[in-house]
Amino acid sequence: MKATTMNAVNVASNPQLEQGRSLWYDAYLRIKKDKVAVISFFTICFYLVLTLLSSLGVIFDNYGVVDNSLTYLPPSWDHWFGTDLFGRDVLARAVHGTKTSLVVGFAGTGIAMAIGTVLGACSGYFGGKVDDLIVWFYTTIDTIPYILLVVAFSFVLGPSLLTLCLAIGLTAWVRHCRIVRAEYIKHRDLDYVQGAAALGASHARRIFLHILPNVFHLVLINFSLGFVGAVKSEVILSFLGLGVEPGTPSWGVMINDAKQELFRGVWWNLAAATLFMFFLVLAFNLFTDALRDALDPKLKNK
Amino acid sequence: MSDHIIEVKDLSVEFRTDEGTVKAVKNVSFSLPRGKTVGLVGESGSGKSVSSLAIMKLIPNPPGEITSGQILFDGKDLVKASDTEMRKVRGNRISMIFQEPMTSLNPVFTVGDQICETLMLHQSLDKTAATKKAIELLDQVGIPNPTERVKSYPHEMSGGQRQRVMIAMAIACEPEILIADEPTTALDVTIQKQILDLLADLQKKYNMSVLFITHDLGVIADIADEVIVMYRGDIVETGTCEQIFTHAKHPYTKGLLACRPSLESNPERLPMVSDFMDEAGNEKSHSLDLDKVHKYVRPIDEQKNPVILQIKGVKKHFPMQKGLFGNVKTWLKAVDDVTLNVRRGRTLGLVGESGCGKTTLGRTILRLIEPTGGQIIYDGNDITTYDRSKMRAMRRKMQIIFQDPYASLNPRMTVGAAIMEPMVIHNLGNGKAERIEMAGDLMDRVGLSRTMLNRYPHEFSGGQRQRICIARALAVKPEFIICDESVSALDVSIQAQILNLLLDLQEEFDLTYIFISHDLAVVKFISDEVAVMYNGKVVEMNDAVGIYENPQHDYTKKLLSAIPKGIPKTLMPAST
Amino acid sequence: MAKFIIRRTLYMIPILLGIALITFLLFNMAGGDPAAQAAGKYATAERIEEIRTELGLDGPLYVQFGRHVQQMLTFDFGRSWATKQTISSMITSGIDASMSLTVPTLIITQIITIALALFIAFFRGTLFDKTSLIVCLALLSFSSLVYILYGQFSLAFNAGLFPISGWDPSWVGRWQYLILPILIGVMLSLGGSVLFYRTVFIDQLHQDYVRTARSKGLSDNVIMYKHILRNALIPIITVVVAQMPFVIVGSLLIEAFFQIPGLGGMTYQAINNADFPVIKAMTMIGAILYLVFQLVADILYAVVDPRVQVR
Amino acid sequence: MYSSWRIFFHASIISAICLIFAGCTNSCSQKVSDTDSTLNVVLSANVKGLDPIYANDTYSNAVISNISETLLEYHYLKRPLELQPLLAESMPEVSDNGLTHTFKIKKGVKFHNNEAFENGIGRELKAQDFVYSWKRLADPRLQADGFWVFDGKIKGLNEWRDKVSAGEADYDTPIEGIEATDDYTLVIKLSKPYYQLHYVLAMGFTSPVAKEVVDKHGKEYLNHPVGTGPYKFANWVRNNKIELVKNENWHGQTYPTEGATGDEEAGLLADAGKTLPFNDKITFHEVTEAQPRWLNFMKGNYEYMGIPKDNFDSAIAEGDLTPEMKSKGVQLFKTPEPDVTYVAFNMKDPILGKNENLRKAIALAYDTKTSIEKFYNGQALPAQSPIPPSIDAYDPNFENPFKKFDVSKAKEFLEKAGFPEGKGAPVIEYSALTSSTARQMAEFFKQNMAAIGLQVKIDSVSWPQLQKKIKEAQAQMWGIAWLADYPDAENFLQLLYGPNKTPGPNGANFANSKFDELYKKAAILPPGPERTQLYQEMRDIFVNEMPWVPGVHRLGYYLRHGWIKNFKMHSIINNHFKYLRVDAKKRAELKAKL
Repeated sequence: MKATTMNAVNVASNPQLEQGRSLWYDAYLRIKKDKVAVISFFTICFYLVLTLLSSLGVIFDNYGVVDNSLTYLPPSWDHWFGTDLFGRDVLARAVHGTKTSLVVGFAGTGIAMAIGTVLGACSGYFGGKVDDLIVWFYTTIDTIPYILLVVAFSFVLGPSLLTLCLAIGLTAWVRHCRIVRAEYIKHRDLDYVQGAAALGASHARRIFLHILPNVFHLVLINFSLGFVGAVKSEVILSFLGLGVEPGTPSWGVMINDAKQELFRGVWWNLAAATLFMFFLVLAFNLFTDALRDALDPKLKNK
Repeated sequence: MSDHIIEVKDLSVEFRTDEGTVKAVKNVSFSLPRGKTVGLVGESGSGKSVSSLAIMKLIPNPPGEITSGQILFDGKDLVKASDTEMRKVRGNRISMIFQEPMTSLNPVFTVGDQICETLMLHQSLDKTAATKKAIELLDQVGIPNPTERVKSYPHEMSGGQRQRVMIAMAIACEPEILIADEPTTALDVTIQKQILDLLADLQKKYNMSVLFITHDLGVIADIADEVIVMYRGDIVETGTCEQIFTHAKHPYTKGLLACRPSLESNPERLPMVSDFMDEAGNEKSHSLDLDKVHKYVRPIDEQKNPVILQIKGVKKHFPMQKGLFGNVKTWLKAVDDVTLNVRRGRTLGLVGESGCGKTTLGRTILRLIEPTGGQIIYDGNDITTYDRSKMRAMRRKMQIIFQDPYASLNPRMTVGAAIMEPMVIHNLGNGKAERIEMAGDLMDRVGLSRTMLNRYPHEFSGGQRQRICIARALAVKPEFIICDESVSALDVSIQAQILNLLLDLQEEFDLTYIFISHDLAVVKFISDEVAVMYNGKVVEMNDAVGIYENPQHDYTKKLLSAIPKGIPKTLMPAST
Repeated sequence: MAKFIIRRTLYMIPILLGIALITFLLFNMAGGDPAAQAAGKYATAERIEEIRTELGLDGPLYVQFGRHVQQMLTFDFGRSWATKQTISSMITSGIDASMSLTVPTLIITQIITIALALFIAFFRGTLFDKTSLIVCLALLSFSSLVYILYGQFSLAFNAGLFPISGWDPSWVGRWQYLILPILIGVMLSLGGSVLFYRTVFIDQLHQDYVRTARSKGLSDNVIMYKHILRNALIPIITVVVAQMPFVIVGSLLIEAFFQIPGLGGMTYQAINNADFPVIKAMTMIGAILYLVFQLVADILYAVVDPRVQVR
Repeated sequence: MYSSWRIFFHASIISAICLIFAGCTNSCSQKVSDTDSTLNVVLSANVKGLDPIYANDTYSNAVISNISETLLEYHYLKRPLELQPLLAESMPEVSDNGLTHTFKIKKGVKFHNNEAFENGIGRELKAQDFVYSWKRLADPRLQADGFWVFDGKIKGLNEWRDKVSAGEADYDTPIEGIEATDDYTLVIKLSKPYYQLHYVLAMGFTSPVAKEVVDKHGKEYLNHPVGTGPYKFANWVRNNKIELVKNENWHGQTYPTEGATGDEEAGLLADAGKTLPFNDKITFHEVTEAQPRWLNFMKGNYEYMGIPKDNFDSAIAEGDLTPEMKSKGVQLFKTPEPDVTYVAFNMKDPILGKNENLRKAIALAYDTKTSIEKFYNGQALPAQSPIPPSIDAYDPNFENPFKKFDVSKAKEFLEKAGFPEGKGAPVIEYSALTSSTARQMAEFFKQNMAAIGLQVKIDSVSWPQLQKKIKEAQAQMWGIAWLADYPDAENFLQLLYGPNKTPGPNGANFANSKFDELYKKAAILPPGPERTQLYQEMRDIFVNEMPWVPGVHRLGYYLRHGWIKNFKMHSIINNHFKYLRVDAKKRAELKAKL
């Protein structure tokens, strides 16, 4: 696939302009060569397809079917992961749980990335008063223990999927903001930015058109790190009773219910949720690592 | 014992990269005579550093690998030597110093500790004896009050002093061979001279054989007994220093010698390696008339070159020490009350060592840095106090070209987009197609093919990138360009091409330049008037020839005497 | 040095004010009505009014905020709504339990991770390096709750290797109860730190001074343990200091499941009972510890890295 | 290369060794001594404090009832519950139609030794101690949880309380209603007939405390309790465990000689007549998480374990113990509990409050039988009305017509309510706690309502938030339970008494003038057939209006090991520890096998 870059000058009028190989294309070639990265990428796609199909009701639409006679059936051929307290198929619940985790992961981290990048860029680029204010703000947020901040959010907004995403998003942006700020401080004095200034480019142009593309690879890396953090936080928050609305299938809730089931021998609810979550989180972890090597050559550990 | 202390036979080194294996050194053979200094010269990518690292078997092993050849030292082949054997040789019998003094020493250990480490390792001295020896060594390499400085940390010393520490560390165990990989490239020319003299004395004192690697032929002439010239991984010529400098055989050597601007000659255009050798590497009959040398400086013609830029008493002070509540105690006077005039169509050279404020002055003129005092008057209007929008209009007329070709282009933007950006900002040319046309012309004008507009900066060499920067600067049809060390980062042969290009452009577009550099030879070649800066002040200003022939200020004299003449020792008249 | 400390403490004041503001806003808004809750099953309107005056919740907002800041400075956080105990006594009794869990966990994790990271950094680029990377990432991919639940069930109950839960305040007796929680605590933080330290060591390997050290004939081990480790101390200190507040506040989950009467467990109870004075107190303490340890880190930097002068 | 491998190897070996070594030392050291007769009791929540006036939860009461004693107590074995004197010499004489109660205090009862008393010896309990303690219960500055027992019932007490908060009175000002005529007689005068007084005098709130000790510790008294009970406070590792030791100079009691039918056969009279208490030490373990609680019990670290009602663990296989449990000698103890779970409607709510048919439809659509199987292991009684079994007004064969699970009838009423097949019915919000079980029950309720086309949105809240919502009449519908404070139907019917509306206990804000009439009349009648008739009339009004969907009357559910004797639990009796006996030798044998 030919990576079309953001500002390539591919003009039909004079076709004899050869197509250049952007850094993104180089990175893409490097990732293609890394077997582990390819496998983890396809695992992630598999999860996305799974969510799509399950939310459209194409597969496992029996996740809501309650059959009180089938409570706590051990894994068998017709129920691969057995059934839960309400006799619902655990495998179906786990599959639908993917949707909750993906939503929490993408939405939660998306909010964090947006806030972190914008604030990081402004404080790193402008420095002075703006920098002090933003640094004060994120240091204050960062000093408050993470769990207590999320708890406070959830109490204010009431536990729901939206609150979960907001709570995670509004607390996870600090780490990213710090990294972006450091990068902007480094890049703002480089010659290509000074050159753009000499050409008369405005601040906005320098921030978004010049420095941001050169920092964007960090946004990608932090995004997948944040995703992993968000999925794992959902489990802890469900433990504290601040998870998704009751009835929504979620891995966090399944793991938490195991608190009362493990000692009476009902291990399959815990096993299903843990297994599904393990492969998704592992895939994201591996993909992040491959991404970091491909996009940030100097970190390459050769 | 043959008179050669070390013989390298048929050595080749390969590197595995993303795009397949690269042969950095191709079956190279040479030998080091005992007690002599051998100069290994070549441009970047010629494989000179890799061969020296191969001798010490310091090639980073995952990507690089010695694929063939022998290195015979004291009867043993080092290529086959085991790791433990090599460790006994390194630092003890063969030692090495590197180019970057700033990062070559471990920042968290004192200088003394790092020297003692070698002594205690190879000569099994105990701590006190090793420290005593370290103090002696520091004294030998000319570090003032060594007993004090043995306890200080690398960051508390200047670049020159750190290089002296590196030398002390290298000669601690009186090695038989000292390999110096571009030891003075990163230093100022006055300090470079001291280091070269120091190396020469030490070489005589310990009768070491020195392998001196550099790209600067002037330095080779000063220090080397024999010379080896490398080009793209091959040795193209070897010979005594005198042979190479007076009648070189290989066209590449000839080209290299010719294209180096020297203080004596003042040619119209610098000869280029391509005049002597075509791509394939065989000789071209050149019609170069070396004597096209003119000593005069272009006369000032009041109509054609009026004064368009006046700098009156410009100051730029950086706060150094902040008190408890932010009140500044001491200032660094980077630019201290500089007054200059620049005439249209002519080039003012600004020369001085690092830290003399020349770059800060350049950036202050363009108001990339806000001046703390004085006036900048361009074409009659005082732009010191212009606000952003007024300044934007002025920016069309004034442009800048930076030193580091790799950092001055946005890696994520195609070359075409980079050149067209100024057009977009100042909305020159209507419509995209016309702008591409203009960009294409600019690419041709700077000697690059217009079909490469869609390519990215990392796909070009250093020289090509600098050409793209020039094209970008020309996009707004400026009247005045500041070249801030624009050629310092390039190889000598590429330097010549860029300098010639700048001169051609000046003629064609009647451009005015301020050319900032630390290399007096280059400044003398390209500029009409030259100003010498020292500690933020302009100590002397004269036309290019005058500065060289009768320097007034003793700093200028000191600067001139420190520059390597490029004439082999044996031919130097005894007087100087 | 003194000037540096004064300047840093001055810098802390706006942060502390920020914390006070945010905790006050969040927890008072989220607070729920303490009077209604304290009045219990048989509440009547007057009882609630009486409690409101008793707890001082009837004053205007800025008065309450004043008292909130005053509480913060004097460390007297009043009494918990749920248990009516004085919060400062709850904290002092909880600290030593939390620390005896988290301090050994931190020390053991650091020893193992540094040794492991150095070892892996050695074999960088080889197959061993790749597999150890995947193993570390796999360790990270399990939720901490799964480690605790399954760890307690299999190791403590089925295998009977460790006591299931419990506590003995005597300094000798408590260790038998702490073995399994510490083991799980180490497992939780092992994956992440090994990866981070491995990157730090590999970064140092690319520095110029390593090439100089090799050219002096030093063996790889000396380079690794003397030169690289010393330079790697700075990022290591940053990570360790960043974890210190958690060392004091204790691990919430482990203490809840292993019945360790530490600050973490106390916070968990406070969250369940929406006992906001305790949550506010814990937030305040966590925040102040974070700032104190930041200062300690800066001083440590100056000790470890001579380039950093403490001006 | 080699040596760094060595260093890593050593580091991991050392840490592995010391972990395993410590691990095995503790497991081998678990040999169980067969002489120590400590009673290990597990509580499923943290004890708040040990001050009687704040003891409003079962866990704090369990500990406090061993330290301080009350005037009266329930007979351990007799069912239905019967009061008997404890600190009182004999049952009180009641005069001028129930308004004056005179108690004779038992002589020779001593407080525990404490340095607050002169030369550390516990002084004798006097009638004046009761006067002081009950003033302390009413002191507005202390905001006692238990003040409701006397609020508005004792002559002059409320006036005294208002004067104290106005600063015009203190502990010396006498109160007309509570008077110690001499050291051993205590006279209580009521402002209006209050037959629940005797039950209330058996509650922990009213136990006497020594003035000297309270003055010494002030607000910290809750950490240094001193009483006259069989056990003394030893130490407390906060949020972990509380240890009580036997009180040597306790005024003494003997094990009851007769009990209810069936006690003889159950071996509950084996220790009849023996002096109490049997165990030297009690250790209360505060374990909030279900998993460690269960695992420790199955290892025999606790003698018995009550399954908490609010988050019922449904941990046992259908109906009875799993064979595996039985093989370990674990026995099951079930006892009917005077409680009721119910789904309350907020009568002020525009939709539910006005629409009686809708409430009845919801009641009919709720499948109580399945909920009992799922959440109570088939071990609960479907509740027909607020009045639970083992209470005088309970009629076992009363059938609440709207409690029979009948989907078609429910749809009928839904249609009558104006929402045929649920069309047009707004989404009703059901508030439920965040614990796993409460959430599962809410999901079950939602599924039941969906069956008849009613949309239910579950709003999961924490306990304090739920209380706040109920007290501010914000909640539409919520699941909750009520456990009797004393064995009298009044304790349940007061939940529907008009004037008790929010923020009082009548969360549903049920207001029916006829019902309130009957309630006031019954309040001044002594227990007897006449009062039972009034209670049943109130029950019929309840059935007609259905402000609640009555859920179940839960069974007290206890699992106990073979080595705990005299085990008979009742949720209202909480000073039962003095009757329990641990057979240490048998414990050593059985525990080794677990």
